[in-house]
Amino acid sequence: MSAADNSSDSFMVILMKLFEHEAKDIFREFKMPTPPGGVARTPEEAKERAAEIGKPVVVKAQVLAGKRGKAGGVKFADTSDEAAKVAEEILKMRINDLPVKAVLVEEKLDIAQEIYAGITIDRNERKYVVIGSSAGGMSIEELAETSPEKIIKRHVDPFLGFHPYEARQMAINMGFKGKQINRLAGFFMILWKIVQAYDVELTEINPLILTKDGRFLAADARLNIDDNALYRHKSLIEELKREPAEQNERERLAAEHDMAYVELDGDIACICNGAGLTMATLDSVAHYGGKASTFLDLGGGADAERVKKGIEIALMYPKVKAILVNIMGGITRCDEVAKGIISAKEDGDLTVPLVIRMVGTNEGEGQEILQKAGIPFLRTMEEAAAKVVEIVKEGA
Amino acid sequence: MSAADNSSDSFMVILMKLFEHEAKDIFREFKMPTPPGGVARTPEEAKERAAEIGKPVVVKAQVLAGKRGKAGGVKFADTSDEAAKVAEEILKMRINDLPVKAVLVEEKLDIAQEIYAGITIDRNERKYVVIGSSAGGMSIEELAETSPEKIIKRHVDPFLGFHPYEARQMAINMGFKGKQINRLAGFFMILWKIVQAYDVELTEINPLILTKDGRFLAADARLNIDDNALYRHKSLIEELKREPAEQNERERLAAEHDMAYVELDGDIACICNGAGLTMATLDSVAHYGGKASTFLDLGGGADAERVKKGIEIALMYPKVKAILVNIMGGITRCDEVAKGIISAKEDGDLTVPLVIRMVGTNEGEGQEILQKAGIPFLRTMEEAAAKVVEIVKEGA
Amino acid sequence: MAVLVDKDTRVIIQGITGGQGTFHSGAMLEYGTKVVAGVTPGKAGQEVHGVPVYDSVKDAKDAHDATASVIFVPAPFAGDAALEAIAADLNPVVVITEHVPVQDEIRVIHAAKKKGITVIGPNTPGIITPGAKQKLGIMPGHVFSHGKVGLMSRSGTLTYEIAAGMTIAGIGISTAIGLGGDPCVGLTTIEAVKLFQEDNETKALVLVGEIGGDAEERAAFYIKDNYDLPVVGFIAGRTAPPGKRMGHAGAIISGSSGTAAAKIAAFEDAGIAVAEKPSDIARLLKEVM
Amino acid sequence: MAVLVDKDTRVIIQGITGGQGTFHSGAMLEYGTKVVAGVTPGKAGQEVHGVPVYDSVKDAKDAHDATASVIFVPAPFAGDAALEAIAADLNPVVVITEHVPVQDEIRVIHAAKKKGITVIGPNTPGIITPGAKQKLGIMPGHVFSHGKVGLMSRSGTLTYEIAAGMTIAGIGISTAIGLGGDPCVGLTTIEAVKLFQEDNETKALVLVGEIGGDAEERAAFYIKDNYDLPVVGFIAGRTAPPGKRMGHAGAIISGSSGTAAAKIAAFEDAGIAVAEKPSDIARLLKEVM
Repeated sequence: MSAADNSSDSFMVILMKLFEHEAKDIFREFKMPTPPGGVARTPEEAKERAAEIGKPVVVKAQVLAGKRGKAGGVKFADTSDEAAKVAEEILKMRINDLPVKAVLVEEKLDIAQEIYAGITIDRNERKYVVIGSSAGGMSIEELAETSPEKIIKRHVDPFLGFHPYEARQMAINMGFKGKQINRLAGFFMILWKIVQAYDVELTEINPLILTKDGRFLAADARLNIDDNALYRHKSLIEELKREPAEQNERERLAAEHDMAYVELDGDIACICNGAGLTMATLDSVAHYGGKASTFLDLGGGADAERVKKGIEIALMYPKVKAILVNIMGGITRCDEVAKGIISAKEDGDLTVPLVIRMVGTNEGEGQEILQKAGIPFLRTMEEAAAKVVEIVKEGA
Repeated sequence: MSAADNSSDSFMVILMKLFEHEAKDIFREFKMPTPPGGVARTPEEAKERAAEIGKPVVVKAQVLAGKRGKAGGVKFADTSDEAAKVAEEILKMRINDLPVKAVLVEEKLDIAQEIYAGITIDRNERKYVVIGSSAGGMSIEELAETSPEKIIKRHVDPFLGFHPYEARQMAINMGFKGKQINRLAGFFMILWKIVQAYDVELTEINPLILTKDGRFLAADARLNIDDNALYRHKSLIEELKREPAEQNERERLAAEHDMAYVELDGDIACICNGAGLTMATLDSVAHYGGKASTFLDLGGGADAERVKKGIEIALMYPKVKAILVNIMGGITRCDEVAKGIISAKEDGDLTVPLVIRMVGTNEGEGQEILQKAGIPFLRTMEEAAAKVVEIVKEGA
Repeated sequence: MAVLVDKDTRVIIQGITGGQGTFHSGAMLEYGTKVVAGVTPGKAGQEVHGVPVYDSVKDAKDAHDATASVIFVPAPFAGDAALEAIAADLNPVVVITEHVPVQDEIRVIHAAKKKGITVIGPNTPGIITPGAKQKLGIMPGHVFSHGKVGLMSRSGTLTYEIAAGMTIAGIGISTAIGLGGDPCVGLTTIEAVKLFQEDNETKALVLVGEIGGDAEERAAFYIKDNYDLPVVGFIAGRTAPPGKRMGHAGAIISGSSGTAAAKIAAFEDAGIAVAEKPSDIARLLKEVM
Repeated sequence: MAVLVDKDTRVIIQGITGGQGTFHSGAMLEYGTKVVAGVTPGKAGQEVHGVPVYDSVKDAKDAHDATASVIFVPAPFAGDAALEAIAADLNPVVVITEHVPVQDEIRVIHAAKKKGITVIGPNTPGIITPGAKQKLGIMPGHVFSHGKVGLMSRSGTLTYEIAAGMTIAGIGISTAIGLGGDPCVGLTTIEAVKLFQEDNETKALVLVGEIGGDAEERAAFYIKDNYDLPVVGFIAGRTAPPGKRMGHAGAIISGSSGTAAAKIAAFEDAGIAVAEKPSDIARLLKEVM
């Protein structure tokens, strides 16, 4: 639904999460201390990186998934040969179903304390919130469960911004003393500058390491940019040379056509207009004992061609055994939807059963088109959901 | 007076006004349209610039003074030979007692309208104020006198900032229509971005030209940066490679020692502590029929060496026929002042008569030191001012 | 009576000369909305469906005594347009535009709060008061009938679905508000509940939520202690997996927060009748009213 | 009674461990000022002249129930320090520091205004109430004697000069305020006049101005219609040339504005007795009181 924003559409394909090493490059631009190190895409490169560092290193999978440590994506190495060996192991892994295409080789730190520092958006307050904890290392959600009293939060005044004195007070409240106060506050201030400069939705340093010799270093880095603001950061995007590597062909196509598309474990593709309606359709399918394979929101005002394209994309997913089209016509016109369906059918693309429910704008015209083509349709989404589940069960 | 700010002291030597061509470089960085052109420091270079442009040009003295047009510092040329000729004339000029070291050669515009656009600080509101007028070309002060109704002002909310809709409303109120509204608003928005990025105290485009073929171009550019914020803009300062060319040796020395120093037409150097006191001392000298040559504010807490240095600097100015030292001791200690005076005297530097008035902190000790050295002093600033005027008149 | 929009609301359309603005200003006029002026900078003097266009909100408001605004301008300029409407004291300001950067949303929302102005959206279908024949948004007006139920929702077509079901069942709506599908929106669920609470005409509420955030839980907590009239709730996304954005930017389960289960539990704890399917809503309303 | 500072004022010194902070906190204590705590981030636990040092204003205020702050921190950090004092609701906040960037000043001043807090300065000698033996600043306390004249000035030593002259003439001061030598300052001349107007103890004013801006003209205009007690004025810089900064950033005649002549004319028009020389002030006060 809603107004066309063509200038940002072309960027919507990218869900803008930065890899650790990319985020750290930005952190360093803003003069944040990070451990010495570099990226490697092969075991040989990892060896070189380790040799450059000349000390025991840590080799970390560069993958956009949490808990990579638990998945075995973080290993230590005392020598450069060993670094090559563990890099080889890690580069063969898939973590959270994502391939590991690179590792970050960094100096292994002598850890005195693990700290959490981050900034995100509080949806209820509609403000940025700066978060710190002296008990870093675990996720902020785990922290919230295990040691809520150790989480220090400060909302950012939308007009005044976030100031050094507030960062210092956070460091004080986190239990730091003396010169540590200003040093730690510096990390929060840099995060805040980055948040403003890059339209950041979420950034975290976890852990932020205090070493035994008293240095603070960002040992990990997370940085998610607001997709809607990517048009302001074209040079960053170009610089990152991000291939949409984490997307499969279907996801890429859907994004290219500005359709919201999510793949699931079931076998029924739900093609609807509107995010809420699509979710409710998925739920209805489940209610009748089915399982959805596909969340596909055509958006508002889809024409025949768009409907056809949606069906095409849904059919590319091998798990799909049936399609449920559920349209509540507002801006979307039912006659256009009907034409799209017929066009898909005529092209011979339609290899699985199709259940249609279609009401709202131009509902009469649309139904007439379908009737003429001998395609059945239903009046309520519950009937349609029940029907599509029944068809799939019969087919099994 | 007041706290030491060592980090900015080293920059205080520069009164940070940018030349037109420097300001335009910044304008262009922010994508503001300016006429094609370039700087020339010799007639030959001016010829090259004109040849590159390949059209009739305007050759403009690059000098930090207003009214350069009236002073003959702006000339037109139809050919590159002619450009060389007028550049040679202009490069020989002094405008407002400043040498012209460079000219800006730019395409001569086909002017439909001259517009004023600027941003400065409203001292009373303690806010930035954006100013526009459809009657540009003359100074904003002249405008305020001749056509106050044509001046459109908008104060900037210190927390919300200045927004495109406000810039558009200014353009509308200035009488522009259609596509001109967004185009002109763009200039205000760029000025505002520059103000924020560079701690600008005053920036003006006057005139901003609307050409007969409907383009808006910044034909002139003024950009003064807040001296106190220069520490934030070290890279800009380095880039500009600004020699403190507009300062003489005395001004340079005073700035180096963080003394406020202003040269005037008279013959009595007033060396005091505090800006207000120094001004009042100048006024008192005038009250008794004398004329000051020098405003020299030692600042707060001057020690003997600083006092001596102040006297040295004052004496370098050939117009000086007598010195009046007027100290109201607060943080400044009179004994230190006395020691500085004696030290200056002993070095044999003191080639003109000296009148001293000195009260406040450690006044007894200071007076004792002077008495022992046989140096007379007075108790009130009026006595001292009258005395120094009398001495100069006697000497004449 | 109704909420935020009534028969006296006089509407400006910002971005009226664009494709969406032109189409929907026509639809609004057709429905009965008092669209008094449009704004597109640089296009003063034009007309769209007979509605005069101005260069600025101020100019439009001065000429037509407008009270509210609906914004269709593209996302990069929507924040500025909303600030312009807020500066001109229009209220409510309905931001239809999708994909507005969240930093812009934050600025707009708090600028409005400072002045006591309600921002609806962004990424909203808008607000409709069927009894006044006024819709400020893109919803199909004919599926909403006049009545005594307040409807609020984070989604568009699902709202039409529910409203149509209510209409068929003979249950009308006082005002329906699309709260918007973004994580940060102006009018929040709890604030919408409070508005309906102050409206004499509204005798029951339908609260349509979805996964993501905890706006529904907070509203439920408020309703439990403060709202005595019947409430029916529905949550979309009960079968959505964690970590995936289900169409709306705001519809995402992060870690353990934002789940449908938590929201439904909060509803039940607050005595809200929870519908399993959209079609249950009309039935439940009849039961509780 | 007095203005802004009285016997109950409890002072924090921000930047107390720096050279200026240490020196002047000593001088303030010696004069009688209730300096209850100092702040230097990272130096909590230290003492300066027996005054305990804290890491933050909040910590210091919580421990000592402080009411006001004097700031000596270097210019690049002074804005932040002032915002910290404002956030902790200290009032007044006296910013001694010179060379504070004007963008920082603007932010501080308006952040204070929002909360109804008075910022004095930056680039000020501070404020002194001799009757309470409290000075928040760097002025030599002994030249100020207690009495009924309110003194406000944009300069430091010139104020001491005038105060000393008044003391010798047997005329005392209720409160003396250094407004600061920068173009943008917190407490303006006109606001200072209004404060003195509300003070029962103040029976006359001395208004010491200088070239630059039109704060004096505005104050005179206010005094003409609203202030009935005697006022003596003085303007420094009558012989200053246009376009040159006379020491203070704010002391500059730009074009035709900011001249001493205009200020003196405004004073005379408002019935303010204008002193030709600083030493005339005491005499004029005796005449008009």
